[in-house]
Amino acid sequence: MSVSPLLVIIGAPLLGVLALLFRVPGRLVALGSTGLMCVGALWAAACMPAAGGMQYRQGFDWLEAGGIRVTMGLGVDGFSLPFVILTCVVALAAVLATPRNMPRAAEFYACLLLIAAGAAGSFLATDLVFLYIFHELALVPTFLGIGIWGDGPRRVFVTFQTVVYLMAGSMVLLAGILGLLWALRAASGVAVVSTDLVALRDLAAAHAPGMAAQRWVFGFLLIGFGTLVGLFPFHTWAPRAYAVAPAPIAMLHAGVLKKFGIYGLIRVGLAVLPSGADAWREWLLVLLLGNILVIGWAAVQQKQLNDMLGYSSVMHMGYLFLGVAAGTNLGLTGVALLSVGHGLSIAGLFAVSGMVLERSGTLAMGQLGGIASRLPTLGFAFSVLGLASIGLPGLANFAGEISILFGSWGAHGDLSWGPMPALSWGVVAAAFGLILSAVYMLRATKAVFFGPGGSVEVEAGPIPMAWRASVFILIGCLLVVGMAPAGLSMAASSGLAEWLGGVAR
Amino acid sequence: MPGALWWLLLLLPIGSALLITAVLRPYRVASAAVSVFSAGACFMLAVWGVASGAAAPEPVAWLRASDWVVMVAMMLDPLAEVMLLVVTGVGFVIHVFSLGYMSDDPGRSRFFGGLSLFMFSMTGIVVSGNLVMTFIFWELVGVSSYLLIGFWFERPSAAAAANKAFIVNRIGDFGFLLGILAVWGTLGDLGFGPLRAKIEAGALDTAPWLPVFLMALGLFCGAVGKSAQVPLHVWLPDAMEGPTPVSALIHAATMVAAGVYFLCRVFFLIEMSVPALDVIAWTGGATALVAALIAVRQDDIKRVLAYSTVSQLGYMVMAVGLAAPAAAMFHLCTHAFFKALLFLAAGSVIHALHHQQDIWKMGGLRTAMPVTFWTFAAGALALAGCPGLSGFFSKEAILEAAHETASPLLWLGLLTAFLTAFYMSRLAMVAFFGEGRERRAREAKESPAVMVVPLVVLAVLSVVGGGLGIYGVLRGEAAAADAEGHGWLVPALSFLVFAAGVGTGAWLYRDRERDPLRLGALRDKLYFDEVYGATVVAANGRLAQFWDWFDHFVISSLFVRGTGLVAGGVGNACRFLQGVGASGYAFLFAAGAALLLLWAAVR
Amino acid sequence: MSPGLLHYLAVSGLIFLIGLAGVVVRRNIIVVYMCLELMLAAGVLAMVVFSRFLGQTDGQVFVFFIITVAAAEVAVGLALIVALFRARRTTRLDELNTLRF
Amino acid sequence: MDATFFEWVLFWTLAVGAVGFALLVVAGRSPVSSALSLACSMVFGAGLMVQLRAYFIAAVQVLVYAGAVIVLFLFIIMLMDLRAEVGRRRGALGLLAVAVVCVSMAVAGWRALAPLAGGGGPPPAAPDEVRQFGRLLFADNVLPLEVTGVLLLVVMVGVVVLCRPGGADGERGRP
Repeated sequence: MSVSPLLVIIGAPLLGVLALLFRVPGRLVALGSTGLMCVGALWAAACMPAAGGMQYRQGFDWLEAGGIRVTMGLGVDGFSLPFVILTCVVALAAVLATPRNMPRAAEFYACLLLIAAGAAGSFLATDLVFLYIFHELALVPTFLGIGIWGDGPRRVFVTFQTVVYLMAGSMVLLAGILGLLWALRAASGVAVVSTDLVALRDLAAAHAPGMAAQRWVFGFLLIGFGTLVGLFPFHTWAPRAYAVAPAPIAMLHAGVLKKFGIYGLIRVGLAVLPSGADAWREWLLVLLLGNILVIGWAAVQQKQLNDMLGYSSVMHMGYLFLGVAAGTNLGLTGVALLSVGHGLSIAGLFAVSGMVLERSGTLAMGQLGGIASRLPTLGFAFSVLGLASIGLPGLANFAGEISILFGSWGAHGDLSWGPMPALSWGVVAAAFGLILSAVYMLRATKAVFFGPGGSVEVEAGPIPMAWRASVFILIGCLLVVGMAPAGLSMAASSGLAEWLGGVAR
Repeated sequence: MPGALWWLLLLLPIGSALLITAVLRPYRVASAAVSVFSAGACFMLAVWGVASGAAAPEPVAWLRASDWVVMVAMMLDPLAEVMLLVVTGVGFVIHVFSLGYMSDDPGRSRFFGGLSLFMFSMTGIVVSGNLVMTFIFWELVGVSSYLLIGFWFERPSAAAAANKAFIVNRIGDFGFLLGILAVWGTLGDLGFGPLRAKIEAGALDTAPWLPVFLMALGLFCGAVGKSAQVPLHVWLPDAMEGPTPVSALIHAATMVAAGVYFLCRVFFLIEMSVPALDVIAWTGGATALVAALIAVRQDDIKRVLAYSTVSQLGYMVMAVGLAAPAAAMFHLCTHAFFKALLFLAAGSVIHALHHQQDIWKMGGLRTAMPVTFWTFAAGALALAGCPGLSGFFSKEAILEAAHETASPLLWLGLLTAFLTAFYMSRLAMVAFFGEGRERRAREAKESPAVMVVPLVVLAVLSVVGGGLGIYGVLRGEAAAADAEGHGWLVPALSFLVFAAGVGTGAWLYRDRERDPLRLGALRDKLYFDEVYGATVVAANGRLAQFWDWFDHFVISSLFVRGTGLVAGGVGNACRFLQGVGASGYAFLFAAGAALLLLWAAVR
Repeated sequence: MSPGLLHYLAVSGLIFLIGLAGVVVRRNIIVVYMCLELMLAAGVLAMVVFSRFLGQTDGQVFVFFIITVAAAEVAVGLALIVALFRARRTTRLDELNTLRF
Repeated sequence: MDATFFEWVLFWTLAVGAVGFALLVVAGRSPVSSALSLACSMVFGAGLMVQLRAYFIAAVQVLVYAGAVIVLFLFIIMLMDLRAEVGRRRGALGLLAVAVVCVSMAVAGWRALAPLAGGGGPPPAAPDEVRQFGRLLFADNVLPLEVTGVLLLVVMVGVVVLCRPGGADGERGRP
């Protein structure tokens, strides 16, 4: 097991958690390990060849039973690189954004590091089972984080609901995975199915399971991943969880962990069950329009800042699903870009709302107001991050959204002069969603930050340097990716072309 | 000039904007200097580049997927060069003016940061070489106008106006984006050059009329949003909440003209659909008339100029609709000069009267602020269409185009010209003639040199603008020759209308304390805001409430909590099985045995 | 034609059912216990009947053991009932529900 | 009137007796009467066995079962001086349910055993039936015999422990 960037990325947080067991100052350890993660991510990015195939493959056989062989394998390719970078940057930002007077700080940092390790692991795992395991590893500390350090009247109920909801989602996903393995074994007749993703994809390409099996298994995968991401009817846990969660946990979960569902759907769903994806396309289109329009309008109506941010995060998932529904190389590259952009911007927004809560004690938009005049840094940060999240060109989200819209326009349908294919109507609705996102984000910015001043007394005083650094890092990355997305987009698109082979038109 | 230097046109302003926001925020003088320097340098670069005829630099790939690429490319043809000179020139002049105007404002560095961001985005639109790049800078311009309108964000009205501007622009961008997607879907390319080549090669000839019409309409949507045409014009008058240099630069000279410039840029595409041209022409005409009517009855000096801008933009869009893009661009250039001048003059008046904007509180400024008055008069006459000044030539060119196609728009244009002359003379009489109605008006003093010099420069440009041969450059030298022999009808009519307008205005408003005309409807902006409020905004609110209720009660309460309750219920129901006591157990045991026996017997 | 196998089995079945009904219906634990013995006796009777009709005496040996075990069981059961009675001061079955939900 | 008629009369009296007294056990008001009717039922059962010429088992049943067990019951009842059951009878619904269960079992049993109908009486008893029984018991099944013996020993010790004044758990010396 030579020392490779992937080991650094996953090892650093896990070692950090171990170090936290001894009486080591928590913040120092957390900063150290997330810093190391970023170094590992940059190292991986630097040495990523243009070919985009799976790099740094390493792993060992972990289990062989019941007809499946599970290998604990790590690897990164062009498509998973953006997600890994996102994980490391948001992890560092989350640690920095943690207030110094956090009760039981060591345990809190341990939770953060575990989430980071789990998320990074799930993006680096080249094995279907480990993809699932790492995600579950990341989910547990999220529940602890929300339950213990959360605030708000219905904290316990919300934690309970979130746990049960996400567990249900995971179970459906597990059913999907098992169905997938079973269908493949039935179709290919091979005795032992290796759950290595590359092997699975090749096996599925050789012996594609029957249409009915593909439809059922993809359905389970879609509902499972959808619940974890917040697909329309299965999204109700997200806004409530973020409204109650402490800022760093919300940053990490909304920013990074929610992308696991989309990443998984593309990595497993589209690659192994292409005709399953075709069967579900119309249904997915309807659901994601629910995401964009229904949640968009619901976001306009929210009274609490964190609720609004939660709804906006769920709404942007609609765009990611549009990219997945299109399945074209361009659309999926857009999904990678928008995931990075959305991750960074929503993390920043939660950091700001965390600070607003700390300084004013409430997040009710009706009572807040005029914070920009008393805390200019907060006002500036929220404006920039808000504008980024509604797709201001020059910041990362726009590059993603424009690629998704172009990628989905006319996918799976001819574009000559006949009637527009279904997906194009989806694009029209998604474009309308841009207006909705502008409405609710600017309404919130005006209500909380502009104007003379709210009924709540806001404690002025200097903003801690660590918090400024966290927001500065996020905005910096948004600008870098936004100004020059060619680097990430080429890596992602070549990775996808290699991974989806003939599937992505 | 080497081609690569063109990139400086974009890098300088964005560099200064980032520098100011990141580093120079606390140092107000330094940030102002950096911003003015970058505006001046851009203007110099533009002049040097246009003079030396430098070629556009190599395009750079901004976003690339497997086969789809968005290039950052520059396209510098006569149309772009003229617009570039106007944008950078007027921009620089207004930067200098802002030094004085914003001198006592605490947030000055933030203001200049916003201005630099705006210059970056506006220059981007002018030099853009493909549709997506235009869309990118389109949104950036919208954001910079949002930031600058909401500059004094403490004022709720300013914050609301900024939101309104951005959202209405976003609605326009929605249509614009769909237009771009349609073009890309059917023609498969985004760059203006390749698109023009494909169309000239007959790509659209076989196409049915509806898609081409919708495509052209989509692109026009962008212009409607940005250039404040009738349905989406409501944001421009509210944008006056921003500082006056912002109104001058963004909401008079450059940004609002971006829509017209873009229409001229993609004219080769729009003209393929005749019904689209008619829609554009009539939208322009309607906007011109409606805005002129409303302007007649406005009391705030900046609101009058704002509606006048909307009206003139209507003129330009009408010209494009009448298949005369060159006339539209000519009017755009002259309008940029005298409208910027009028706004700056208004700014100078407001600055002198300590932020008093109601014209009925002014008066007698002719003697108190002579230079401002004379420059204002030059601009007003140019706008009203006084023969010999720039406004006359450009407006006459548009009316000429209407006359050629014998469309009823000619008479509508003349009526609007009359109204324009009328409200400008009203404004001049009430604000500048007679004696000061208020203490502040009587004690007004002339503005400092740094504000007056730009006024003079713009006044000179307004006066001589018509003769600079801009029109010739725009239409290409060949067509310049036959421009003159157009017959006397249109020039005579436009002079007649000008004289009538100024005359009635002067006669009606000499030494008045109140506005003699009632026309309440016009004062209340023809109730556009109330209508929108009752329909669009209310509908959005109700939809939001419904979907929030739906999401909260139907999905999260009914389905999610519902399944929870069902599970609890079933659990409860089965509980009786366990807790019946000893004899109950015996009974169940016996019942089970009986069932087994029965099953065994029956099978 | 003298009484056949079926008749004897019918008698033992009847006794068995009566015992079963007793166990379920009665509340007093002693009577329940007796009904249990009744069911056992029915079982013994059936065993004897089968062993005689099949002509083998194995059945009867088996019955012998059954009776021994039954006796042992009665002894233990009654001892339990006595201990129970001492601890709870009641023999009503319904009140003995501490183990119940 | 031949021999079978006499057999039928004997069979019916014994059967009715056994079933009747079994009913009495269940329906009896006081436990004492239930115990006695249980004894009678056992005796009639033994009678049936005698009719089947299984004399040894009949004797064992009467001796061990009817004698010792029932006496033990009476002894315990006396020890705990139970009064007649005062609680209310089981609800009608309960009775109905039990009746349904019993009837269904009866029907199921009848359906299962129906093919066995017919066939005459039991074959004649072997003359040395008891000797044969002894050989079986002490030759073939000697191990179960010894185990049963041990079982009885264990039971005796258990009963003694259970009924000691300390009660089942011993340390709480309650009366």
